[in-house]
Amino acid sequence: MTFPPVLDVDWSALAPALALLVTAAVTLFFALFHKDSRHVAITALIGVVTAFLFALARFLEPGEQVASFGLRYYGDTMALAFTFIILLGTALAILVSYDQLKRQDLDRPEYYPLMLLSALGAVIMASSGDLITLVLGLEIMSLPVYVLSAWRTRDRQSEEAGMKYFLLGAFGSAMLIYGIALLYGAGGTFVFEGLAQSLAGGQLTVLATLGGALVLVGLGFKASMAPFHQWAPDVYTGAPTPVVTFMSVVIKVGAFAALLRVVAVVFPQLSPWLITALAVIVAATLIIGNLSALMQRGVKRILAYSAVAHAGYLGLALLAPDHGGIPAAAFYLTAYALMNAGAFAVLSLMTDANDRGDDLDRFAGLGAKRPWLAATLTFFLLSLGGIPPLAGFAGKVLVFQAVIEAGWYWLAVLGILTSVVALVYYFRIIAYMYFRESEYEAPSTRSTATNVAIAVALVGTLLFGLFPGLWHDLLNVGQTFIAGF
Amino acid sequence: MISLYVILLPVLMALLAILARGSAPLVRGLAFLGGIGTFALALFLAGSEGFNAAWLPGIGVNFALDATGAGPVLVLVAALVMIPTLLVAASRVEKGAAGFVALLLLAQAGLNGIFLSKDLIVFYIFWEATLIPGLLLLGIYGGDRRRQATLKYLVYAVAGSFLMLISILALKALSGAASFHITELMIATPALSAATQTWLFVGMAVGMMVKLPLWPLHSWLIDLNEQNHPSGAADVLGSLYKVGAFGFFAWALPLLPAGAERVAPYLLALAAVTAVYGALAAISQDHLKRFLAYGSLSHMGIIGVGLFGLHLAGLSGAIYFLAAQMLSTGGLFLVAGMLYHRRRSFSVKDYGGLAKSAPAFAAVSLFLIFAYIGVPGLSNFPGEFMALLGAFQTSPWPAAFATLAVIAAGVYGVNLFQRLFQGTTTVPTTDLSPLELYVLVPFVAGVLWLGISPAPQLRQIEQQASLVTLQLERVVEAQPGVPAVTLAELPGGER
Amino acid sequence: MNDLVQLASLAPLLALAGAIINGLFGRSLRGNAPGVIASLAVAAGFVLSLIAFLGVRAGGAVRVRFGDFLVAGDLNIGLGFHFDQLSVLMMLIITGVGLLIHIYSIGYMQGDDGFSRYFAQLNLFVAAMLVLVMADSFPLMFVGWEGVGVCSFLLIGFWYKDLKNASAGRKAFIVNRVGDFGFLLAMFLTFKAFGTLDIQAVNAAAPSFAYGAAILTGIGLLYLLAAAGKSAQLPLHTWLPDAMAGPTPVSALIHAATMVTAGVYLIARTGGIFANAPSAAATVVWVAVLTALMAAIVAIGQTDIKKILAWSTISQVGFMVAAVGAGAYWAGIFHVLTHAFFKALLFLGAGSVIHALGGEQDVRKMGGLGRKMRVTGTTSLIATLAIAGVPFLSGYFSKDAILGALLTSSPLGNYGGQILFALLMVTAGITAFYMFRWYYLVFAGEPRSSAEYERAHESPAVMTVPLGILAVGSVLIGYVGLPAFLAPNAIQEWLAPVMAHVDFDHLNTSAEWMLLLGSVLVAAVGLGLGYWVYVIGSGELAKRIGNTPLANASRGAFGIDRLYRGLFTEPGEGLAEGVASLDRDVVDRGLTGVSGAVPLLGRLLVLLQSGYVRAYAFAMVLGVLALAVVAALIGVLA
Amino acid sequence: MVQTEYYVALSAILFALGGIGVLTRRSAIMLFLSIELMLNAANLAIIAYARQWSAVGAQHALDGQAAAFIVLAIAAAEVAVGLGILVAIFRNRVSTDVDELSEVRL
Repeated sequence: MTFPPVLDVDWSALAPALALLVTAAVTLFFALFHKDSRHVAITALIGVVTAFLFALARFLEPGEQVASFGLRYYGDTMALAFTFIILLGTALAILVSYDQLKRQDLDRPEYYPLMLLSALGAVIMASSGDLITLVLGLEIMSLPVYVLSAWRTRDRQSEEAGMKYFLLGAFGSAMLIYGIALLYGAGGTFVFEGLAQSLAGGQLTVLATLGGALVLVGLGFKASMAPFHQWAPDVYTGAPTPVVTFMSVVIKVGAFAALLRVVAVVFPQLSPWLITALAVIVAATLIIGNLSALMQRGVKRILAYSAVAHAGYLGLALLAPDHGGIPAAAFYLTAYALMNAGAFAVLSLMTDANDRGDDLDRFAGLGAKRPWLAATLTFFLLSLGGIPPLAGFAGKVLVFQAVIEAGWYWLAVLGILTSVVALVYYFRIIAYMYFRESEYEAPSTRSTATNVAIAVALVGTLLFGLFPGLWHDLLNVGQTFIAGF
Repeated sequence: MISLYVILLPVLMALLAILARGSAPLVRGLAFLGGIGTFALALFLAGSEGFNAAWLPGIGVNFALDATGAGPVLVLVAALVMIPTLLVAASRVEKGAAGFVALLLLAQAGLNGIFLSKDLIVFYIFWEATLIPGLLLLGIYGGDRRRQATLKYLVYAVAGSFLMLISILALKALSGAASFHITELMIATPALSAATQTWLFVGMAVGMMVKLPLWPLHSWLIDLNEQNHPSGAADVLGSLYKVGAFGFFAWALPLLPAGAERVAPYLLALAAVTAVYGALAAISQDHLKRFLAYGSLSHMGIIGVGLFGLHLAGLSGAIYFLAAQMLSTGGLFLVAGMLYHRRRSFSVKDYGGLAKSAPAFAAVSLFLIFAYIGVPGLSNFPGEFMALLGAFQTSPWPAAFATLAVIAAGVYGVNLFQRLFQGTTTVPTTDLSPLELYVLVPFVAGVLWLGISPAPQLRQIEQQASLVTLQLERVVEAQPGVPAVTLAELPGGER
Repeated sequence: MNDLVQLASLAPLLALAGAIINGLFGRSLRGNAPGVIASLAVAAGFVLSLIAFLGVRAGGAVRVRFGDFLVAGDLNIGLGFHFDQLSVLMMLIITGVGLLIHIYSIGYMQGDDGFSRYFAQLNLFVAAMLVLVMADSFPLMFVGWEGVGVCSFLLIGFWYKDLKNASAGRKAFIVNRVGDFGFLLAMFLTFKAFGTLDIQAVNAAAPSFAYGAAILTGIGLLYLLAAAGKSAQLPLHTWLPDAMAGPTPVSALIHAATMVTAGVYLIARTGGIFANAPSAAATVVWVAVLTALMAAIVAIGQTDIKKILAWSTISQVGFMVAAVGAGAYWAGIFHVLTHAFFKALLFLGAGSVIHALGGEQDVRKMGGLGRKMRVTGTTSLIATLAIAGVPFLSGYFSKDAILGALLTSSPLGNYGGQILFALLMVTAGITAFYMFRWYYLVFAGEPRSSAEYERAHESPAVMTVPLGILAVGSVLIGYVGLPAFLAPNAIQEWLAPVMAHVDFDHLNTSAEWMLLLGSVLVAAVGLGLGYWVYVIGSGELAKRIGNTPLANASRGAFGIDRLYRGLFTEPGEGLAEGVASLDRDVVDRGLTGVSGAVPLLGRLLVLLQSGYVRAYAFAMVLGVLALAVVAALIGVLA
Repeated sequence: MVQTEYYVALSAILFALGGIGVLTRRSAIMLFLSIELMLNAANLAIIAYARQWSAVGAQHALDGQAAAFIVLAIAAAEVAVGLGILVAIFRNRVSTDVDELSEVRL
């Protein structure tokens, strides 16, 4: 087979990533000489917006070329869609951090640069067209987050979170890389397209299948799918809330973007059994995530497990790539980014200077004390629970529609049953806020920036809930969704 | 377009009520305005042209509303009931009346959506969204055991409706219908194999049984009514939100005729049991609201009998009964609230001989009770009669069994009246206050209206009911792949 | 003329209007105004009925249809009235007797604080009763049917402060509901069989079925259940004696003259069905005759002035039902007519006595009142003789017609017609006996309680005038139904066109005479026996036979009430309790328990989250190994 | 010349050893080194395959060899970050026993 020359650079495709990279560098220097982290935050925000604009420009006029570096870096609708979501999540996270850093005395200059770098990694993952690019993106995304998780120095939980995350993450990426090695052995290239072509028809070796499985594990780890999810609850609990806001969204998007590509392009050429394996993993994720959340008393931890559970729902879309699963996943991730970031933003206003106090009892009577805060949180929780007419519901419908179209009925039924459980624990929080008298005095934290974040998330949740068509139509406009399909 | 406004107006009013939560009179005004306005719109609803807009075209979902068939009737009666209910909420709820009113209005908007939507997903959206206001009303304004009641309500309702969602999605996926619009589905789904239809029907039935409700999935209803706010306003909403029957009538039965024919006998049996079971349980209740809950459970059983008899008269009757029971049940819940307002107790034991000191109160209550137990000439009779008659035509024995509920109804009806109003006077109590009078008048008027001239509404309902029977007839000579009905035959066929 | 007949459709509306006026503004009306308004409403109804009567006589049956009631596909039930010979006759009885009783009530209810409420409910009853007889379809008839039930519930429990009265009303309502259950099922089955619920259409279509078709029999038996409920026939008769808890005029109007005859009317109306379902018809007769006999026996043992009359009513209604069952519809209606007069008269007389004695109802404390209450006494005597079947009074002719019908009805022949005839003959005799007892103990003989006697006084004119009118009626009304072989039988001819045809064996004239004499004889025996026991034996005899088993049974009404309490009431309450607790403790708990298992599973899963990095790593490795093993297996298999 | 299978087998063994190390060692440092071992195992495999694929075309071989360097870089980066965190923790609790990192659980 023949590839286009390796050095065909499509700058408009690279622009968003480059924008992030440059901003990261700039903010780093800027932060070194500038004490007030807020100005850094604003520069970072500007960078994100620039990246967004580049992506938008590309989105509106897709170039004749879908990828650069010989199909190694995509600039197609899918990549751009996920880029949007990543940037959205990053922006929200920055807004949430804006005041929190100072309040919880976390503002050290490298914070925002690291965040931007991690976002850059996610963008690269979403755009990656070959396994090496993918690994690069994954590492660029992960390493800064390891550091950010341990950002609250001399806080045992935060350190523990960082260490756990780092060790397990490294372990996971080791497996991923070994899987890549095996796939390379079977296909002779790292490019998805190339692999697909060379594996097609050829005799399938056990090693190839195993390679696919290991890649699945490595990415499944990042997407926090069972049984590779266990880091998530601990890290979410230990890491500072603004950081969790960031990674609960961005990392998931990056991981799933990559998973979608791999599953959609490479897996069909590997043993069909891999798909079954994936289905089992998804089922396990749904059950474990939802049922474990049922028992938690810390809201942050409930949301952590719910993040695991949502990985399961996204996994459903993963199983139906050619039944509208990919736009479904993209939409679901958009909704998830909005409502999850929103929920964590509210949470960041609830916690004290040491980031403690997310216990359910603290939320008792919030409905009376801080009506607007409680109301918004209620919105986000209901959306997470998939109650219409909020974005979460539209996402759920799309995902389940896809998985049913693909014929995974038992998985659909399982998913819906578990989401009953999910609604129970989301509603538990609401019940505490409205159906109980408060025992503690309500937190007094106010933050304009966080409010802006909450407002954005709320508007988005409502908008995409009431008019999901707006966004979903853009996702599956006539043009082929994944290049090469 | 009215079909759209009738949904938007209550929402708007609800938001205004929240914003105006500072001033009680303003809230009261908004509540009244919302109630009257919606009712006024509902008056012109029937036959007005529908509304249709793409919502999620990617998977073929259109925001389609349509004012043909049974929907407008239910919307109208519900709107009539809501006016006094909103008044009670605005004036009898001490703490957070604004929120109460807002939630009621939101729920009403949701109900109207349920009754008018012609797209299965949109229907589901309203079906599900309406749950939340009810939950919050119960949880925020309810009694001591409200949390358990809320959890139970949530689990029952959600477990049911989520399974329904799967069925709904599979419906389109399997039948390959172009969209979720009723007309598209109606053409595609009857071609499905009987086995598939049965499974899908069961899936939908679970969700709808919970909200019908049918024995043994009814426990949530009892606790809900017992724990709801003593004013009874929230319970009225509860009696409006028994939309399971409508779900069967408008969606499950016409879309899955073959499945319906297979499953209906079992549901019919359950419904008959529910009818008698509820009536019997009602007899020995001491708690006023539990009593009413069981009584209306029995009504729901009869409605179920009418539906699953799969006979035109029965179907029409069932839906008519569904509309009528809103009045008698709702009215009685408010009466219970007024009694509580006087004595701070729902225990029948604490009352007796009230007729002496409160004759008007006694008269109105007696009137509503007679309506409640289906005395002919009043609202519940036409529906009850036709439901049972229809079911009897296709399956006499279950229908006859369900008719036994009529006797039991006589027992609990007069029992209740006697224990409350007759006998030696316990403590003299005040007669109806002007407010209470204004509140009850609409109910009395409505009971007479639905009792004496049911024909016009029945014709509207029949227009949709005939669709069900048409589909069912087609099942007999249906060859797979051949559409059961053609677009031309469908009401509001244009999309 | 038709238009004039149609005008009669206003009759129920007028009564309804009266009810509404009294109901809403009654308490603000002064003095007798409520009574006057109510009476005027009924009077107007009577005039309209008269017009309708004349109209029908001139132009035959007339139908009015105002609009649709219940519509769904082939089910099409209209709101409409049907004026024919039968319905207008009933209208006349209802409004005529009703009017007199309304007037009487003005005096009787004088000073009761529920005065306006009373008249509102009485008017409402008249409206409902009119709807019942005028309806052209079964459902509309059912509207009236339940309507009168409701009114009777209200009026029996009129003095609701005493829970005993209220409970009597409740009993009546519930027992009637059992009958209504039959009515409903009858309608369902009728629709299944005929595809319509229009009474005329059903009657017309009935003959098209095979003679004695099972479905017709079924429908007939269900309608019998309905009739038994309203007309207090076995086994649903128990409510009527208790119904005497209501004001006496109510007992006269509802529980003697009109409502209790609704069952008779129903069977007559559906004659088409019964005429073609002989076994059903025979069942009707058997039920009726046994009821008549049983009630007559019980009447002997009663000591309450009204209870005696109540049981007598049950017995007399038994006569009517027997007649319509035997197919002699005219005879049944004829007895309805005569009975309306003399039984209303008896009740009003009793009422007058109770009124005079300030509420005393025990006949053992009365006696000799005839001397102090001339009008009441005389009129009551006339009524007594009439019901006893003394020749040339109204009761004589109607009862004779019924006995004859039982003897000669050819379909009944195969079902023991002779026996039925004999039983009813005996019943007639007993009737004469207990009525003599009633009259003697109340009005004749020596006063047994001087105190009561002193208090006694004649009632005001507003009460006595109606008595007089009714008395005249009780004497004369019988002459509309003279035995056919002697004189033209007006009522039979009048009703002939609307009545289903049933064959009767023709008796030769001598047999007819025998029959006439026979009934005279029976009446004479009954009265004579009474004279012997109470006048000659001066009660001693009564005391001696007083404690025979039969007498005890009579006093205890054969213990049927107690039987039902043990058989239905208590088990029913137990069942209700059972269901309630079942729901509370089993159904609810069970489902909650099932859902309780889920959190348990959650607890177990959470335990996996041990917090140890290496444990997590181990979990990952396990996952990988699982995948690897399966991958290897796949490879090997491939 | 040595067949690719042997290299791959060796790499697999190394990979497994690394995995076992991760599961058995309690010291964060050792645990971390085990992971490094796994990464290098992967690298070995890549290089081996690269040699094998060079038979088909330089393009393919280049891919692999480039990848090997990238993986090395990744490993290095991980070391940097990992040790950073490790030192931070060590400053607080004078131990690198990963089993002490188990406060957050359940």
